[in-house]
Amino acid sequence: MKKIISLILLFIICLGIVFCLQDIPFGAAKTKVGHYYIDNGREETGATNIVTSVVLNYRGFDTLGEVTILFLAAIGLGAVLATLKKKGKRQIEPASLILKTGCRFLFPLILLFGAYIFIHGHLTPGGGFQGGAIIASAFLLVYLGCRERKINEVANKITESIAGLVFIVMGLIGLTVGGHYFLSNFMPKGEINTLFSSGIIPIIYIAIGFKVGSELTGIIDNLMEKS
Amino acid sequence: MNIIALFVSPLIALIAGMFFLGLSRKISARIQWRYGPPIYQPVIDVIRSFSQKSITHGKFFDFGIILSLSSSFVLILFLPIGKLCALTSGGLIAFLYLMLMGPFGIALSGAAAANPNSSIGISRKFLLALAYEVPLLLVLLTVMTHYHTISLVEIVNIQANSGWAFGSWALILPGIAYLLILPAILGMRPFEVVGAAQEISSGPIAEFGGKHLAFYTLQHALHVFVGIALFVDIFLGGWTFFGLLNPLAGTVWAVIFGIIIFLLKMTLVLFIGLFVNAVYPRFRIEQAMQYLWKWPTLISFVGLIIVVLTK
Amino acid sequence: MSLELLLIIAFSGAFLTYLSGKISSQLRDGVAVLISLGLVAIVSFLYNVQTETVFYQGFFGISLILRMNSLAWFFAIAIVSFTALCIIYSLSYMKDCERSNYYYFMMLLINASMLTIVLAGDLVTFFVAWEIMSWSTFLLISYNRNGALQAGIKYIVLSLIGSMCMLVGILSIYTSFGTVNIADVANHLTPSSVGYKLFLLIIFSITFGIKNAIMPLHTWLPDAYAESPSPFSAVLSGMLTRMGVFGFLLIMYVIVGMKTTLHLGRGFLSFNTILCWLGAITIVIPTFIAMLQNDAKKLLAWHGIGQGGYMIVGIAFGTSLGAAGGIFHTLNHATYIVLLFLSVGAIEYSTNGLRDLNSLGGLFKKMPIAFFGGLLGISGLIGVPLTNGFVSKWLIYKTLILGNAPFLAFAALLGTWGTVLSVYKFLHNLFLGQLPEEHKEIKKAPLTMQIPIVILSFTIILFGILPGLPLKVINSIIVAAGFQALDINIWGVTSETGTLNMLNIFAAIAVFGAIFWGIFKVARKSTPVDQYDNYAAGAAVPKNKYHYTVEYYAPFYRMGKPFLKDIFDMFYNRIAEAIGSICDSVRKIYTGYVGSYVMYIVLFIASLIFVQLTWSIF
Amino acid sequence: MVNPILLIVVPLGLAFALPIVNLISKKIIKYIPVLAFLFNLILSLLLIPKVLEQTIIVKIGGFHPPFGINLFVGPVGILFSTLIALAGFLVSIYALSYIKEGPKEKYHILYLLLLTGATGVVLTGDMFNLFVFFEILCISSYALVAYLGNKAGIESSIKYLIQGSVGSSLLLLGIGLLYGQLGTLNMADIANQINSISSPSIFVPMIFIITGLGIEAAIFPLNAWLPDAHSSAPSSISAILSGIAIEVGLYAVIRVIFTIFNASSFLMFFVFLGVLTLLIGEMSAFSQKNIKRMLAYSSIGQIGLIMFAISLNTQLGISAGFFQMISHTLGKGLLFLSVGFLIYKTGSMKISSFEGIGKKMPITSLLFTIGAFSIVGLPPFAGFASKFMIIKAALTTGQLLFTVLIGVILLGTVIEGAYFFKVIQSIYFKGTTDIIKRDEAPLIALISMSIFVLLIIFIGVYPDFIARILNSAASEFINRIDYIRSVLG
Amino acid sequence: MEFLSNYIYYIGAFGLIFIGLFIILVKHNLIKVIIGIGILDTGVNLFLIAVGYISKGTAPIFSKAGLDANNMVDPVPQALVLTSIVIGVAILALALSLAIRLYKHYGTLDLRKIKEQRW
Repeated sequence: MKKIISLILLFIICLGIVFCLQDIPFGAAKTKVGHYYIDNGREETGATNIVTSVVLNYRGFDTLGEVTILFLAAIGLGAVLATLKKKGKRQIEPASLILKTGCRFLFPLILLFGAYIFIHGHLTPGGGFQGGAIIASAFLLVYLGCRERKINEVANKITESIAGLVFIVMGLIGLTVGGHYFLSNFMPKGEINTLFSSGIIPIIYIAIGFKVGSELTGIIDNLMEKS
Repeated sequence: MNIIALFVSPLIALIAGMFFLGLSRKISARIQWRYGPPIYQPVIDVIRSFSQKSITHGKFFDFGIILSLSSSFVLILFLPIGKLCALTSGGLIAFLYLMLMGPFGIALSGAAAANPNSSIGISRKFLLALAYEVPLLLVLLTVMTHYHTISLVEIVNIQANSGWAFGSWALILPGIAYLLILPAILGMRPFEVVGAAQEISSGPIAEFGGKHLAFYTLQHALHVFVGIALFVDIFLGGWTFFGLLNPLAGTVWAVIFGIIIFLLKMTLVLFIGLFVNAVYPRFRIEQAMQYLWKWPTLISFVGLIIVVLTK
Repeated sequence: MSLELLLIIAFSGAFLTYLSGKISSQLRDGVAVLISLGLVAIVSFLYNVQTETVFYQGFFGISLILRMNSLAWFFAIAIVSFTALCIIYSLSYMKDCERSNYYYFMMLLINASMLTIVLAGDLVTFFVAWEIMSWSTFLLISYNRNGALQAGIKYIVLSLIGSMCMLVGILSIYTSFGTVNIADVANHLTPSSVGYKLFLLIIFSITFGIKNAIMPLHTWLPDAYAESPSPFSAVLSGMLTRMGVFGFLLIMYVIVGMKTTLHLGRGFLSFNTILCWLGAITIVIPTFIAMLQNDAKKLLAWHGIGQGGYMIVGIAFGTSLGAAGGIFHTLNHATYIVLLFLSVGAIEYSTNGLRDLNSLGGLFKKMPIAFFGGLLGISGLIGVPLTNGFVSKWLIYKTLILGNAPFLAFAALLGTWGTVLSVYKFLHNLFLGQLPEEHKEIKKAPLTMQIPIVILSFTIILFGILPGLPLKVINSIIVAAGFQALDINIWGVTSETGTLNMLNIFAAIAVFGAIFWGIFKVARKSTPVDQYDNYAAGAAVPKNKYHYTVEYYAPFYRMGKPFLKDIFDMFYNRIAEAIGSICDSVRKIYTGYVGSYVMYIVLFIASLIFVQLTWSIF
Repeated sequence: MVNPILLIVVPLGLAFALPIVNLISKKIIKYIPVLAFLFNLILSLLLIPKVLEQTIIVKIGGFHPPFGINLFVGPVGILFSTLIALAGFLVSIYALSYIKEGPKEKYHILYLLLLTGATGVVLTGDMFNLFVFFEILCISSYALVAYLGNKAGIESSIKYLIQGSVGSSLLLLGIGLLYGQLGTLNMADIANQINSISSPSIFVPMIFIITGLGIEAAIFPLNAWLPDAHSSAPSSISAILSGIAIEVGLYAVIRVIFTIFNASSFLMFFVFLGVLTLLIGEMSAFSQKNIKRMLAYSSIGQIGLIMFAISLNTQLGISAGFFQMISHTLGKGLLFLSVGFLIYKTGSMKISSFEGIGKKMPITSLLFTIGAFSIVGLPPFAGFASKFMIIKAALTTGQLLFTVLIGVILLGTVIEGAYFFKVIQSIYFKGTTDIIKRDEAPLIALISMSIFVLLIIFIGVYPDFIARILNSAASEFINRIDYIRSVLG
Repeated sequence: MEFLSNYIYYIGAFGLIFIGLFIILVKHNLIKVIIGIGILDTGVNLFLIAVGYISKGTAPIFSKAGLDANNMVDPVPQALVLTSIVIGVAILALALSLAIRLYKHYGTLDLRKIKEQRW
């Protein structure tokens, strides 16, 4: 019964969407704003990756919110799981030598790759979020492979906070110098398509990379430790 | 005139009231094939009571009976006896309220006596009063509406010009209703359950003796007088008698004959009232209420509707 | 003395009383009495003052106005004096009660808000004060706990309904005319349509009808009166309920205007005729229900409803005599009902809270002052000549009879006879008859309780013999409302169709009383006897059976009980239950199962899309 | 340097910094929200006169709208941000003594972020940015509802989360559909391009967006999460959720309806929905035994009232709606805060357990009473002034329908009065009559609640104080063209 | 067939959305509901990407010279999806942690039995 009702309802909604989609032809020409970004993105932000320029400059404020949401998720998860009673000591089955060695070998490489991703965020596909996620996966690997190891929670927190603060401070500097706009790209744009270009974008992306990495790591840590 | 009325009308009322009291006892006795006491028996009773010693239940016991008697006398002043009427202020409404004060005083006194029989008697008394007040109020309202005045004197005067109310077709129903409730107003058979001597030791006056009883008897006599006189005043035209007194207008004789005519009418009414209801056995209080709220009320209500509609 | 200052004193006095209560209870008592008496003094100095001041403009830019005229003064002086008496009375009545600070605070707050109501020159001030009065009354009705809680809820719910009606009315006026100044509104309203006037009259009548407990809306009153602390019952019945009368006067004769009000509708279907008939019903039925009550305060409460009916009939009948009678009856009713509640309060005080009519009796020897208060109170309530109740009732009866409304008059008169029965029961069962053994030794009511009783008793007699004193003010009120002036003397009313002269009635009774008192004294001395030394026709009556109280009017009860139920109360209770169960089932939609919650969301979208696709209404 | 962006950035930065501060000293973290919202409050108050003169458009990153994100700091925005800062400030003062257990630093971070999200929602001028801040608001609410970690909290939180995430998906879907057609995310630009909502291609996204936002705004069929969440959260959070979160949600809904879609034909539906919401809320609250649940249902009722007022689509109606929001924030905030300590001292949320608490905690009870009076709409409190304005607005329209609906609404008010007065009775007039030792709420909490009371009375007595800002706020909604012009230049 | 190739992304996206919604509507197990939310999110993300797509377009990155700006897909939806994914992650993480706590309290994940908060 319930299934039938829900199917009918979903069908009605589907019908509405179909009518709506008639005005959104698939694969059609770019829309107004997107066109502008592609045309002017390079000059205005100095980034070759237009997505990055959108993410960090045109819509940088969204990204600040996004970072906040991730931070929020980490904190919220911590808050939800904090009042949970700790189960004594975790029963750890020590990992085998091969696993351990493998992990140790891979861990710096993954970190390095993550760092590469977010440092070159303004040039190549990728960026802070992607890089951060890769870094977090390195820590996940350590958790899974070398089970007796734990991350340094204090350091993690400090990283997280400082990275977030860097983002905000960069924004506030933009407010005081430059065009007096929050998050304005006050630093020299440099030469396009080089590493040291496009002003504050790499800096913020690095901060985001650290922040996302530490936050995801925190989430993993919390889920592993508390449950 | 008013000054004279102030002194004379209480006297007339007192004497006539005692007479009617005696008369009613005599009539009742005769209806029941008894000989009955002499007509002046109430006077003797009063005088004897004064000479007897009494008991008192406190100041308030005395206060109640004095209040009752004096307000009954005040009531007389508001009643046109013949052409005599001492006070007119307030009209029939004030009159109705003053009628209430006599029984109220007795009730206070009886209650102060703290006798359970008195309490029961008073309860019955008030219920009976409520029962007959419903038709009575309707009757009086009909009359007042019909004549468009609240003054008793004026009602009588209008009747002098336009004929008795009882004779006019609009007011005949209220008149009948009044006659039906008259025994209840007077506390006579079949409505004597209030002071049922055998059952609750005379009810409200169970503790009365000596001067208290004398006062009560006087008050009762006045009450009987008022009950009948009211009928005469509002239905039978008071002192008027088909223009009989017209030649004497303005003289002292008119007043005197007026009073005489008035008293004669009252006697007649007493007879009728007693005969109409004497055949009934004594009503229980519920029966009395049901009776009074059925026929007299219905009749007077119809009368009121007629008067309102024909207005 | 400006009116703002008066109200500031009134309101801040209430707070001051509360605060001083935190320091010491003596100080609080002193402050409370001082404030209330001070208000009496100030208001009485304002006699014959006609002022109007804008005191505040910060409420949506509406000019809030205070004004003083004869109507306001009449009610103001009544409010402050009765409250002052009740405050004085409370000094000992409330001595050992919990939260007495709170009690005094609320009393004075209610006093102040009532004062604001009558002084309000615009409808917003009126409404605000009205609401403050409503909720503070609620807080004080609930004071006695237990049964009082139900009474409080009943009161506040009805009161809220009323005030919401009034709010709609006021705002409708405001939006139509852009002003809430009463005088301006009256001017603006003259040319507007009959339907609108009728709407205003009806919507305000609901409010004031609830407050004044007109018959179908009376149901809050008996419980509220019975369950409040007695001095507050007195204020409640004496003045607070009568704010409804003030409201009726305001809406009918000031705002809508006398001439218009009396010509709305035709024949029986006119506004004031219907209101009259509601008043008549309110007189008769509650009076007879009162006869059945066994709780002294409840009995008085039902009479409170009934007497309210007289005021409504008088005011709504729309003649000079009627309006004067209605207004005068408001004052008179206040005097005697306050007196009666205070007397009952004295009994409660002395017998530790007893007010059951079946378990008391014979107290007149123990508490003579309370007894005389009670006696005069019930005399006033009946309208025995020489008490003030007589005069106002006389005015009403007279105008009803001469105005060709014999059925209304019949209802009014019948109500009086019902009153006689029930108040006699009240007096008899409390004060007369045998004194039960357990009440042989009772607490003596202290002086502060007796003084208000004495003052009120004196007032009843004074206004009964010299009704011209208050009628003079009332005359100016009705003249201001557009009625013809009455010919007022100090001793009563003169008019072409019959005069009322209380002085000669008084003289007659006094003379005859003196004569028969003399005769009584001269006659043989009577012997005082003991309470139980009674004639019982030889029957041995047990001591506890000596007092005949239970089912006092037994035959009548047998007849009338099936009919004399408060069907409205039952009806409202039924409605309340129904609403309760509806509410209970409504919240069942929050099932607790999250799937259905999501279903609601999807349903919402789907239905909207469906509607739009099918009908394209948006 | 008075820039509205600081209203968002400063609390955000403090939230980011809080973990570090926590490492330094655990004692001072609880003062950080106080500082943050004190700053916000002062900043907002400073901004009010400027904004009333001219709307401030903050271009983030220096890009012109519609290409960059902009904040639209109009009268509405500044009104709300002031309200948020005020409530946030007072509640954080209250929380100084109220939050004693659990991971406190996390509470304060979440609290900061919750209100930051709310401020962001009311200030932003970009559709997607609105979504992001909305998510901040929602996710921090989910976490805070579960903060106490008890059965009820977790259950309510997960239910809230499920409904909320469905809502946010719908919202995003709606935004995507709009973007696909119009190619822009800026609200003014979208508004500029929308002519009519009657075509399905506009109507469907609008419904999705309204539903997505409406879930947070507690519009009737979408509000099932509310009673659970508001009653299970810590009381300080309940106060914020009831006082701020749903108002902000409603703000977003009406912003979408008024400014973006100009859907005045849809408003008629909203009028009925508002009345329905009100009735459902009040009726559900009527026989509640659980005090916080009762208050939560009452919030639903109040939202219905606000919806009704705003849907009148007149200058007066909209300002009345905003006024009602303010008075609801103050009144309901006060109620939840006072109830927080009543529950804390009695250890139960049952109304019956409050019997006689009036003697134990007289001041807290008094504060509760005043809050209840204000919510019911009794003078001289703020609730009366706002209700007065709403009824006036409805009657000014002169339509019979609105007059009838006002009657229904007032019926709801009567029901509301009935249950609030029952609670007041149990607080003061039930239970033991013995003398009980006083056990009052801590002074700091009393101070914060007293400020609420002062504001309630002040606004109730002197509503003209906020009349100007309400008026300009209403104009902002009415004059959609001005909005578009001021953003797009 | 042409229709399918033209609209395959839309169909896929809305297919995912409705599957997600359907799961949330009819499934009783909390974990399944959370999976439903995930699917719903994914569907929405896919739709956003589909909106910005241009037939045979390239990524909007000028990584080397000679890329035609006119042939680049719209970068905005990609940026939006980035945000949206992060939000999805956040919600999922929170939901899972809540599920863990809920299981501790109730000993079940059947939503029909988790009905203490109601009415």
